[in-house]
Amino acid sequence: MQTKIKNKNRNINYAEAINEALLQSMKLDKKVVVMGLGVDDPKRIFGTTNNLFEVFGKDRVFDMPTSENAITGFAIGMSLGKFKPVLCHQRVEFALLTMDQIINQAAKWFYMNNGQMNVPIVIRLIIGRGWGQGPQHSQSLENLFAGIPGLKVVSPSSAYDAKGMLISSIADKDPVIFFEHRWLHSTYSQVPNKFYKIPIGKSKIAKKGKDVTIVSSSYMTIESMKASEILKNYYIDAEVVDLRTLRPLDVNPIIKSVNKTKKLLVVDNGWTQYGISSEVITKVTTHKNFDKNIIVSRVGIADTPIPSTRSLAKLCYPDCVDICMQISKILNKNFSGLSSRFKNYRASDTPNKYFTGPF
Amino acid sequence: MQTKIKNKNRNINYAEAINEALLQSMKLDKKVVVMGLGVDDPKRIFGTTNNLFEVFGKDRVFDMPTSENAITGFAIGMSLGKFKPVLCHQRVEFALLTMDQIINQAAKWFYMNNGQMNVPIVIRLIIGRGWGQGPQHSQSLENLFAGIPGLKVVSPSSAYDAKGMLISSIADKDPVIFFEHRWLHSTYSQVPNKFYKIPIGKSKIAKKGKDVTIVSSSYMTIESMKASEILKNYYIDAEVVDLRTLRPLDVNPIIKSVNKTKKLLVVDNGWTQYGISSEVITKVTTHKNFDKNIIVSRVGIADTPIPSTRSLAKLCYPDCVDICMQISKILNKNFSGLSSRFKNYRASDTPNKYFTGPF
Amino acid sequence: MNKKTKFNLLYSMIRMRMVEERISSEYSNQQMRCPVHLSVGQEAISSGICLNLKDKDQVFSAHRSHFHYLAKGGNLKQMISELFGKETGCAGGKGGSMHLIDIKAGLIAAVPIVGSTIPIGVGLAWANKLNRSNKVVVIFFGEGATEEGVFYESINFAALHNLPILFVCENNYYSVYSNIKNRQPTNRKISNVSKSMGVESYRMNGNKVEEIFTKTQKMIHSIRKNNKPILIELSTYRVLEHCGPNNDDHLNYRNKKELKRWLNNCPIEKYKEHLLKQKVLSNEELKKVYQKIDKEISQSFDFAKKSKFPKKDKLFKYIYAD
Amino acid sequence: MNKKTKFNLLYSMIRMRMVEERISSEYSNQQMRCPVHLSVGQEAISSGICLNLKDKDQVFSAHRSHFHYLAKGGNLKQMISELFGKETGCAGGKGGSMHLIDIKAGLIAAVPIVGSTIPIGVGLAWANKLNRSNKVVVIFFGEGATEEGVFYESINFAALHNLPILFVCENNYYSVYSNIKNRQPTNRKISNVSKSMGVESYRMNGNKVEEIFTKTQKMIHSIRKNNKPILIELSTYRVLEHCGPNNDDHLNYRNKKELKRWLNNCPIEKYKEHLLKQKVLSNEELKKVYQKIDKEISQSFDFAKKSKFPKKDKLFKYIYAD
Ligand SMILES: Cc1ncc(C[n+]2csc(CCOP(=O)(O)OP(=O)(O)O)c2C)c(N)n1
Ligand SMILES: Cc1ncc(C[n+]2csc(CCOP(=O)(O)OP(=O)(O)O)c2C)c(N)n1
Ligand SMILES: [Mg+2]
Ligand SMILES: [Mg+2]
Repeated sequence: MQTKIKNKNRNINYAEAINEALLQSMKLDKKVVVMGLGVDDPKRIFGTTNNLFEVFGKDRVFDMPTSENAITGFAIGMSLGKFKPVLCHQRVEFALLTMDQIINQAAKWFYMNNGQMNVPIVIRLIIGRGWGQGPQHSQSLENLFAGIPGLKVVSPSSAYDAKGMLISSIADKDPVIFFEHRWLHSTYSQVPNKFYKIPIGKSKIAKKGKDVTIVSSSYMTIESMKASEILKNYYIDAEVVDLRTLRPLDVNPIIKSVNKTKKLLVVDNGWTQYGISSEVITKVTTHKNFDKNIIVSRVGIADTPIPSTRSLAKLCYPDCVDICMQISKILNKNFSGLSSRFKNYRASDTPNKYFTGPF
Repeated sequence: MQTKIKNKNRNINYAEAINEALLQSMKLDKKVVVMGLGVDDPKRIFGTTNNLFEVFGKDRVFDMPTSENAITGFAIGMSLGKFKPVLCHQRVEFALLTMDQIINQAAKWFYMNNGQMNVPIVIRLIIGRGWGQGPQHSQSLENLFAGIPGLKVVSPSSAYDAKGMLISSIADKDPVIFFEHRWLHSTYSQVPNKFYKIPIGKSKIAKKGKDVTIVSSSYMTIESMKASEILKNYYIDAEVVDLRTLRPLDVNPIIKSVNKTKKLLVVDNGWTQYGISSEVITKVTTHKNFDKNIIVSRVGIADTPIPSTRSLAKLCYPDCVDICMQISKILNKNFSGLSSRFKNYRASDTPNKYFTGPF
Repeated sequence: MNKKTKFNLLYSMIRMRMVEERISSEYSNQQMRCPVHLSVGQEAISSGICLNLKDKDQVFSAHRSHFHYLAKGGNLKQMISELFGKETGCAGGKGGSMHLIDIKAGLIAAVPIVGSTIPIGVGLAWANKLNRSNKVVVIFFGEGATEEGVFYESINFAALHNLPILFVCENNYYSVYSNIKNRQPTNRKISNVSKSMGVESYRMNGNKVEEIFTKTQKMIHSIRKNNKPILIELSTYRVLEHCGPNNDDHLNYRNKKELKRWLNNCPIEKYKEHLLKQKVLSNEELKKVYQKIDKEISQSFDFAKKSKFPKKDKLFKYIYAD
Repeated sequence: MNKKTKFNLLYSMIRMRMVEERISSEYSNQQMRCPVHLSVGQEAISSGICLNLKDKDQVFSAHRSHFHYLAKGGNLKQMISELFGKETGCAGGKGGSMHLIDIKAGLIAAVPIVGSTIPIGVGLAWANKLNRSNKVVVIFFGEGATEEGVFYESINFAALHNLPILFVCENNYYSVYSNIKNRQPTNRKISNVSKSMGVESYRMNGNKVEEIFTKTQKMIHSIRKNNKPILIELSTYRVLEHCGPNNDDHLNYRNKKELKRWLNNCPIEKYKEHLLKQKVLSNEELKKVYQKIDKEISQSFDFAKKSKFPKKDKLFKYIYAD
C-alpha cells in the first residue's frame, strides 16, 4: 500500500523517465533492442540508458561505429527481422548524415511495398542548447522530419509524457522520430512507476485559460508555462497547448482553444521561418470554421546559425519574458515593469544552476 | 541588327536557358566550374550541360564518383580555393545523402568563421515527376532547405527566370540551392541572348488581376497560369505571384496583392503540410497590416509517398482544374461545367505529349 | 555437377533474357510507364548464385533488379503487373520496376537510391544472426555503389559482427554512361578493399555461370556455417542502355573493341553450345524450353494487361501501419 | 637533424601541453563556457608534422583542434579569447573551441561533426592543384572518423585525382568512451585500407616526435613534388577525458595496464630527457622555456578576459556574404 502511494507521487526527471520507458519496454518485449554511439558507456546518453546493458546484456544493447548513415539502415534491417530497434543520436545534427535512410527508406518502406513489411523503429534525437555548443550542436530541426509522410514525429515536454510517449513510440508499428531537448532531461514531474502509454497524435491542454492561447512543444512549453505564471500578475489567464506530437498534428484542441480566446501565439522550438509554427498557424487560419476575429502570431528561434558565445546565443532563444512581450502586443496591453520585474526568469546558457558544462 | 531582333524574340526552353547561363557564366568567370554525375555524358543532364565539356575541357567540367556526401564537401573546399562550383544532382533525393555538408557546413561556414571565408557554391537539384518514377524519384523537398539560415533557395518557373537566376546564383557569394523541375525543362519562353541577372529574393507578378491572389512557384506556376486562363471563362481575374525565391521569401508583393484581392490561394509545389505554403500563409496572416477580411487557403501535393502507378500518382498533384475548384470554394462561386469543360487541361504522367519515358 | 543443375542454370538464364527481351519489345507501347533498368548480359551472376540459396535465404537488390527477383523465385506475373502499374503487381503498382519485392520468395527489397539497400541487408543479417535463424542474406549491387560511403560503413559492421552475408558486386564497368576509370583509381580492385577491411573477398568472371555456381556454393555453405561475410566482385557487362528498353551504343560512350569483346562473351550463348555439345540437352529440348518460357511470359503479360489499376482508395493506404 | 629543430620540436610540445593545462585549470571558473576536447598526450603528432609545413600550406582539423591550431602557428590570444566567447576570438566568439580558425596561419577550419572536414580538405587540395599553387593540405582526424562513409568517398577521390594531401589519422584507440575493438574489426589496419584504395599509406608511432618529423618531411616533399596523397596512421593516447577539463579514469573505461603503459610513454618527458642528455639544451634553458611560455599564456588569458563580448549587432552579421 505504502509503495503504491509512494509510486503515485514520485517525482523523477525526464532522463530517468526515458530510462524507465526503455527498461520497461525491453522487459515486456524481447524484441526491443537499443543501439547507438555510447548507449553502454559510462555516461549512458545523459543517464537515459542506465542499467540497460547490465540487465539485458550485449545481445540487446549495442554500441556502434561512427557510421550514422548505415546505422539507420541497420535498424531498418533489424526491424525487417522482427526486432524493434530504438536508436539514439546524441545531437540532432548527426542525423543529417542519415537523411536518405530516414526519408527515402524508412518513411516510405511500408507504402512502397504496399503494406507487406512495416518498419517499427524509434530514432531518438537530442536537441542541444547552451554552454557555447555553437552552430553544429544546437539545432532543433523538427521541421525537417515533420514534413515527411510516413514518419511520426513526437516531442514531449515533461517527464510524464516522455515516458508514456516513448513507450507508445516503441510499441508503434511505424518509424517514429523522438525528439528530446537536452534541457528537459533535468526537469522533474510526477511519473507513475507503471507501464503506461500516452498516445501519439494527441496534444494536451497543459494549462487551461481564457484570454490567449499559447501553443508550443518541447522545451518551449516550459517557457510558455512560466509565461502563463507571469501573465497572472497582469490578470491574463493564458491557455497553454502542448503539441506533444508534431506529425500527425492534432489541430482540433487548438481550434477549440482559439475559438474561445481569439488570440493565438505559437512559440516555436526551432527557427522562426518555415517551422512548426508556420504549419500550426496555417492549419488554424485555413480551417473551415476560422473566425476572422482571431489574431495569430508567433515567436521562435532567431533565424541565424546559433553562435557559441553566450552573449549572442542567449539572444537567439525566446524565453518566458519574450513570450509575455509578444502577448502584450497581440492583446494591445502594456505589462508594466515586465522585463525588470521578471529578469530572474530570463534564460541563460545553462538549463539550471547545477549545470557546469561541458555538455 | 537582324541578329539583335532575332535574339530579342527568340524562344528557347528552360533546359537551354540553364545551359546558356552556365556557358555564359563560365566564359565570364574562369573560376566557375561544373561538377556532378553525368555532367559530361551523352545526355548532359537533360541537355543542360551541353557543350560545356567541349568548350571548357576537363579542368572545368567534372564527372564524379557516386559519392554525394563528399561531393558537396569537395565543392565547399573548391570554393575556399576561390573556385565557384556549380554542382548538380539529377534528383532531389540524392541530396539527402549530403545534408550534413549542406546544412551543417555550407550554410554555416561564413557565419561560424565570423565572415572570413564565404562559400559561393550552387547546388542544382532536379525535381522528378511522372512516368512511374515513384516514391524515391519524385520528391520536391524545398522545405528541407528553405528553413535553413545561411542558405538561399531559388526555384524559377520560366526559361527566362531560370537563365537570369542561375547567373545570379553563380555570381552570388553564398550557397544557393537551385531547384529545377523536370517538367519545366521542356517549357519555352522568350530569353535574351545576353548575359543578364534576375535578383535572388524578388518574387514576380506573373499575371496581374484583382479578384484572387494565387501564389506559387516552380512547376505549379505553370498550372496556376493555366488556372488563371480558365478562370477568365468565369469572369474571374486572378493575380498570379510567382515566388521565384523561397529563401529569402519576398512577402511584400504578396501582401500588396492580397490587400487588393482579399483572397489568397497558395499552390504548393511540395507536400501540403509543413511546406512553402505554410510559411507564405503565416507571413501573410501574422503581418502587422493584415486585414482580417482576407481569406487564406492552400492546395499542395497529397501527403503521401508518391506511388509509381499513374492511376494513383496523378491523384497526388493539384492541377489547374483543382486550383480553380479551390478558388470556387474561397470565392463561394460555382464554376459550372468546370471539370468536364476543361478535362483536356488535366495533368497526366508526362510533361507533354512528346515525352515517351523513361525519365 | 549433375545434368539437372546444368540444365537449370541454362534455363534460368534463358528465361531472364527472354523476359527482358519482351519488356524491351513491348515498352514502346507505353503501357509500362516506369523507368526500367534491364540486365541483359548479366544473367550468369544471379542465376549462378541464387540456385545455391534456400527459400528462407534473403536477397536485396537495387535499381537493376529484374534478374535478382527472377533468380530468387519471384513471381513473374506480379513482376510484369508491377511494371504495368497494376493492382496485381508485387507492390500493388506503388513501386514500379525499381521497387520489386517478393517476400515469400525471399526477394526482400530493391530500391533505386544507389547503395541504400546495403546497410538494410546488413541489418537483416544481424537480426538473423541474433535470431539464430541460419539464413544467408545476399546483397547485390553495382561497382558504382562501392563509391557510396555507406558501402564501407556496412562492410565494416559486417566484418566487426561476423554477419552471414554474401556481398555481390556486379562490376559492369559503367555507372550510367560513366566508365569506372573516371570514378575509381585504375589498378585497384574492389575486392582488395573489402578484404583489407576484414571481409573475405574474391574476384570472379561474371559471365561463367558454372564457375559462379560452384564457387559460391562453397561460399554460401561457409557463410552459413561460420557466420562470416564474404564479398565477391564479378566482372560482367550490360548489353542494353542504362535505363530504358533500347540499345544506346550509337552514343559511343563505350569503346568499340571493348563492346565487341563483351558481346562475344555472352554468358548464355557459350553455355548453351557447351551443354548441347555435352549432350545435357538436345536441340529439340532446347526448342521446347524456348516455347515453354515464351508461353509463360505471354501469360504473364496477358495477366498484367488484363489486371486493373489500383483505385483511388489505395492512394492513402499503407502510409502508416498503425 | 640540427639542434634548432630538436629544440623547436620540444618547445612546440611543451607549449601545447602548458596551454591545455592552463585551460584545464581555469575551466572550472566557468568563463570558458564551451565544450573543449583537450589533446594532452598527443603533442608529438602535430608538432612533428607541422614543423615541416610552409606558411602557405593548409591544415584542417576536427573537434580536438587546439594542437593543430597551435602547431600551424595559430594566434594564441585569439584562440583563448574564442574559448572565452569574446569578440577578439579567432571566430569572433561565434565558434568556440570546436571551430578554431586562423586563415593567415593556414588553419583553415575545424568542425565538430566527425569526418566532415575531410571532403572539404580534399576539395581545397583539388583547387590548389588546379591553381598550380603547390600547396600541401594536411587533414587531421581521429580513428573514429574512419568509420564515417565520407572518409572513404574522400580517399577514393584523392587517389583518383592525385591530390596533394597528407591524411593524418591520430589513432588514440577511443571514440569518446568506446574502444576501437567495439567499432572496427581487430587486426585490421586503417593504413592498409587506405593503401588498398590507392593511397600510399604508413603506420607510425605517434609519440615519437623526431621520427614523425623526419618521416613526414620526406612525405610532404613527395606530396608537393608528385601531387599524390599519402595517409599516415599514428598510434597515440589521449590523457584527459574526451570532452571537458578533467581526468576521467575513475570511470574505468580504459584498461589499467594499457593506461599505465601509455602514461609512461609521454611524448614530452622522454624527449626532454633525451635532449637534456644530448645537451641540446640545459636544465636552465629549459626552465626559461617554461617561464617564457607561461608568460605568453598568462598574457593570452589576460587578453581574453579583458576582451569584450560581441554585442547584439553581431548576431545577424555574416549569415550571408551577399
Ligand atoms: C544516390 C544515387 N546517386 C545517383 C543515382 C543515379 N543512378 C541511378 S543508377 C546509377 C548507376 C549506378 O551504377 P552501378 O552501381 O554500377 O549499377 P549499374 O547501373 O551499373 O547496374 C546511378 C548513378 C542514384 N539512383 N542514386
Ligand atoms: C557525426 C558525428 N557523430 C558523433 C559525434 C560525437 N562525437 C564527438 S567526438 C567523437 C569521437 C570521435 O573519435 P575520434 O575520431 O577517434 O577522435 P578523438 O575524439 O579520439 O580525437 C564523437 C563520436 C559527432 N561529433 N559527430
Ligand atoms: Mg555498374
Ligand atoms: Mg580516437
